[in-house]
Amino acid sequence: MQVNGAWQPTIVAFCCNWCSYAGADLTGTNRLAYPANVKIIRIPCSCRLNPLFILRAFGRGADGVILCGCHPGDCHYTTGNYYARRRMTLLFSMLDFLGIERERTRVEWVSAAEGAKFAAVMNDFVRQITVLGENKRLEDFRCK
Amino acid sequence: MQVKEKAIELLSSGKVSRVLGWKQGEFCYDLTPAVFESAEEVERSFVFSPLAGANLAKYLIAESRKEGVVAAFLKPCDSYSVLQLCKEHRIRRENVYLVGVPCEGTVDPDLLRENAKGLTAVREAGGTLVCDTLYGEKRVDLSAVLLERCKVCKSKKIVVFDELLGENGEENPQSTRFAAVEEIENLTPEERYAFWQKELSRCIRCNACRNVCPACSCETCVFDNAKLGTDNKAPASRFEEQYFHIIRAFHVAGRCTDCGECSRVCPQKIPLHLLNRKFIRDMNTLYGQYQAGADEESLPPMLDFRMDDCEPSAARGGKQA
Amino acid sequence: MQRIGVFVCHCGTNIAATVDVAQVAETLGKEPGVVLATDYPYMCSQSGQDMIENAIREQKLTGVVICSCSPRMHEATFRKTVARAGLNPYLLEIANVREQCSWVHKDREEATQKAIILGRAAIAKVTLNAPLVAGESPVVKRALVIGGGIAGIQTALDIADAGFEVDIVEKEATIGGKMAQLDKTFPTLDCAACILTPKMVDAAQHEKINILSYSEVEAVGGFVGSFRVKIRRKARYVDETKCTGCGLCTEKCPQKAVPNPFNLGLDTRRAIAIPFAQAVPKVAYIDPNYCTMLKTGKCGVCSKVCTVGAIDYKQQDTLEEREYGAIVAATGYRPISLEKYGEYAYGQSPDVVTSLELERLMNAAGPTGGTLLRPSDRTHPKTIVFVQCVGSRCEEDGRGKPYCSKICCMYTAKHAMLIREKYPDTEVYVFYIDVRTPGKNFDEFYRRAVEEYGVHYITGQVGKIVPENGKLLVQGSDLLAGMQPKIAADLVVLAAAIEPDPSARSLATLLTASMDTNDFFTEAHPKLRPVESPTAGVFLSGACQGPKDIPETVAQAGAAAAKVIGLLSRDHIVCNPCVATPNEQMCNGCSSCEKVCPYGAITYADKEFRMPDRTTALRRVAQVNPAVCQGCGACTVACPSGAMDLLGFSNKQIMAEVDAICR
Amino acid sequence: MNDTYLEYQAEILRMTDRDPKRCMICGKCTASCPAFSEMDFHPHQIVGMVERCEFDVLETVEGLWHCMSCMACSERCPRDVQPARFMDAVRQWRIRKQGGEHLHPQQVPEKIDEATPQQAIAAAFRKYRK
Repeated sequence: MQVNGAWQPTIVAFCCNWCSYAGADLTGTNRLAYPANVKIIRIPCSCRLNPLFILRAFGRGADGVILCGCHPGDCHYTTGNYYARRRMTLLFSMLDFLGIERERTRVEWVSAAEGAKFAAVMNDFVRQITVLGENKRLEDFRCK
Repeated sequence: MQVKEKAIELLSSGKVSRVLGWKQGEFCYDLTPAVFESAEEVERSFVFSPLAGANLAKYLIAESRKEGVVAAFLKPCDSYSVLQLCKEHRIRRENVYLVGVPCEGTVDPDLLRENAKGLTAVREAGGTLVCDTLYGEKRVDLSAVLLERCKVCKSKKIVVFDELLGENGEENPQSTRFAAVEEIENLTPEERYAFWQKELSRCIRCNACRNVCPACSCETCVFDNAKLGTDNKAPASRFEEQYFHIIRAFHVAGRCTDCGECSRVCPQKIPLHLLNRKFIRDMNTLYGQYQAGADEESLPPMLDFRMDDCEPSAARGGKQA
Repeated sequence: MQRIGVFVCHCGTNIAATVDVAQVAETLGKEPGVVLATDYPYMCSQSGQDMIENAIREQKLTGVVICSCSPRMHEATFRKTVARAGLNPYLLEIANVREQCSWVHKDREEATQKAIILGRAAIAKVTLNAPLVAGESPVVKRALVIGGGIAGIQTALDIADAGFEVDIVEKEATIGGKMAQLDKTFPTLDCAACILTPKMVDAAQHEKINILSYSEVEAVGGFVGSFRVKIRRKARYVDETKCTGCGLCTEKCPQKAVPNPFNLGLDTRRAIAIPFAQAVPKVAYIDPNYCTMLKTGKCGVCSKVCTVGAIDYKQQDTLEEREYGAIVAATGYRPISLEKYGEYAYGQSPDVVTSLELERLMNAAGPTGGTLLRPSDRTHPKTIVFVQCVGSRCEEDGRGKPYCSKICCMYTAKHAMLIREKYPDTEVYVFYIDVRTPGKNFDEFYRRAVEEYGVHYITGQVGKIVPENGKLLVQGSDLLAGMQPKIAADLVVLAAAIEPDPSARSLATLLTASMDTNDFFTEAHPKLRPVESPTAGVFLSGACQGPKDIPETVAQAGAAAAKVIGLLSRDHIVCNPCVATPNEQMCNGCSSCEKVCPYGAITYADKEFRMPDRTTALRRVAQVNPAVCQGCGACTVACPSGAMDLLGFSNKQIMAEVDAICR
Repeated sequence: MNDTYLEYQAEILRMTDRDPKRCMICGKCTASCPAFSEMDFHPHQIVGMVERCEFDVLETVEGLWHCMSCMACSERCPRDVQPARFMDAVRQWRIRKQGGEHLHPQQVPEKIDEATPQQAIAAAFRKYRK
């Protein structure tokens, strides 16, 4: 994303409704700042995240995608994040195998009580993506 | 010609109403799957040789839903695919009669043609291919012209059959099928990216890989689904190619038996099987050995979990920069 | 043709101070399909809601986007607003521009741009929203209370009094919990047993209450209104229906060296025992770890003395499955293990005890018959030191707990006071960091301990305790006096932090109820829904939700009961309409979705389909039971063909949001 | 507040890598201190003075030098403030303020003899260098 002629990373954060979305709300309630590059999409559970969505985001120009869910063992639906963990592990490994920067994707477990952690994670992720620069390897240039 | 005779016997005895096998295609080196409805038809055009590389499993999805029993000849590779499809309730087991055929490897027609220029006819004689060419007869060792998947054959065991022609083989735990994956993993991320760009940019989205794949047997593929907005066939951007192949590999992960058909049929010779093998290797190392299609009961790793699975941050598809 | 209305809330200045709401409304007004975009100081106010309602009617809106606070706050409110205007309540999307925008960003320009993007994503999504109708499912008119302490007993009594059946599952052989072990209660000093045991008897005699003691919850299935719970009834080797509780067996059993758990191991009992005199049910049980008969097959004394033939050495665990409409977690607390506090010499000297052990040492039914004697030599302690905050407010990893345990200040004042009253020749010192006494008559109580009973309160902590020549050398600090007092004490009492009972963690997993990092159950809303878990149909009672004293526990128990009664008094409950739904045309029938469904909501059916060539074919396709599906979406990703989709969070909707954010 | 003092505070926080605001003044450090009776100011007070920037007082505190670095306070501190680190950091601050590094690399050879443990020299070297 270009802001005043300078490149700014676009970050899509998928947050599960029960823990991480609530954690992100708590970040707001506690007025803990993180960069505005992060845009949150609410999904019911981390296991709702289809790899299609991640690739779609990269294709449309996202520079980083992060999935936040309940801590393993705390899933509102009991087992959802366990499936998400396997799926993302394999998907990330595949992206790395294809030479796409491993650092562009991340999974973090953020509970509804971890507002501070949410802010810290987002600050760190944005910093990391900024260092990494623009997503070139997985963009769909027709969408630019 | 045990196979052809069995086909005739099955049809003439009325045990089955159709036989799924191979017949000659456009060229002598090109055997293509075919359904035979009478002994005469079999007599006329049924062919079985090391050139019969095509996996017949996928055809059984539609064939097993028709009236009557259909017989199919299964090489070890194909038997894994059939069992996997039975596990997924795609093949109606009661409507198929499976004849296991041992396999010493199938031929890569391109390699054969390189070894025997001006090929006009081939026949097999005890591990040697006797080729008639425009320049006279030429003998080619079968082992010299095998497909990559056969060189690193994972198993000669036929896992599902009603009848077996000859002896059943063994699994081959010594197979070096992951060596090529490891080789890529050992490249730097930049080299890996360059490698896959070189390969995937040749993709013309002909969908041959998808159409031949026994695991890719969805009623409607997500890439054909206009309602979902994921349909796209134009290889207009490198994103499209990566998108298609990553998602395809992901969708068959845990279901892919590593039959190697995708790479066999790719007109652009893209080593697509490496993507599937990468997933298989990751699942084996991270979640324990698993062979899709080896049985009907076990839970595939993608539909299972352990409390102490590794975190995605541990996922490494290769050497880091 | 879409006609979407966008409403941007100022939230007073909460949003408007950081986000240029007028610009957001103006920009979003130009989005395709948007026919109305406006801003207003308080959308959630009556006049704000009226404005939305009127706009829906006048503009014939087909979708509504509200840019406001988190949907977790007001989604339900605005859904009702939309429904009042005759629009399906699920044709509403909320862009969270407060918690996730104005409150976390400082730069006005950046925040405004982000608010616009979030608004666009919501518009993109609402365009694809479908009207959803929530289904109904029946309510089983029975409640399950897990835990039979004061919290569980009170909840069960209140529910039962309203006319609903209640089962109490208690893992110990008797109900009563921690309160049964206490001596007196603050600030009124009534005897705990005197106020608790009548309630235990009430529970046992209540026709609507069924006590399943010595039992544990093994599996939980189903959902609000109809949970299916598997309960393991552990073998007590005594037939509960025959045992009269005469206690003869507990006197004749030759195995005498069994540490008595009720007295926290401060004395011993027999291998067959009734937990305590007022136990409910008053039925003996055999501890298989100590019983000679069960271990070697030789003995059988209890069986010989039992006049009613209640002893059954062959008894096995049994599993019962029952249905409930609501479940209450009342699993309580326990003091933390002090083994990592070597400096306090707990475990090195028997005369360093926890406060709960002191309760037993002072209790008339305790190991000393109510006379305060030190455990080591059974003499009267003359100098007693109390140490507060042992493990509470401790941020070190793995040693203590970061929270205040809440009850220690008051019970320590109680102990100090009782000791000074009974044994005026005893010197009592209390080392404290703060004395926290919010509560009715609490501070007066503490001041009485200081002023009337002469308890020495010292501001400061204890650094170390060294057992020496039968004494305990206590080295502390007196911060106000700037001294380092060294006291030779006879008895030291540690106010150990309390933690949730360890069984709560696995129970939370079974119930799919969430927990905080300290393993306390999380409430649905910390202020407005304090006795409900975020999981529908699961309620919280007592210290499993956070440290509590008895009056608070009883109050919360009653509140949880009220919520349960509210649920059970309905015949049907409205289900979440955002459930998985298969596209049968696309379904392969491969069973992948069924394998990842945590609720067993997916089944398969063979259905006839018309094929393109006009023939019909029988195909196996997935079916979702919308009353059972909770809408997690695990199946939607397991499905390779994309036939399984989630209503309200469909593939297309989420991808539209992605596109709107990334464009 | 004096800017120089804020600099001192920043330096000490950098050295300790701990936050004195986390201290809840429970006094467990002081209760644990074996050198209590020798000290004019005690561990929790040193932490408090750093937090309040009372470097005028810290400049004259003598109790610092009685701390034997037994680490009991750090070990037992429930808030992980680690008062022993503050003791040590304030001592270093005092030494550095006196100007001059007490031990120069050139001086090391002459200090080596059979009786001096090598660790002591390494420690002194580290302690007196910025």
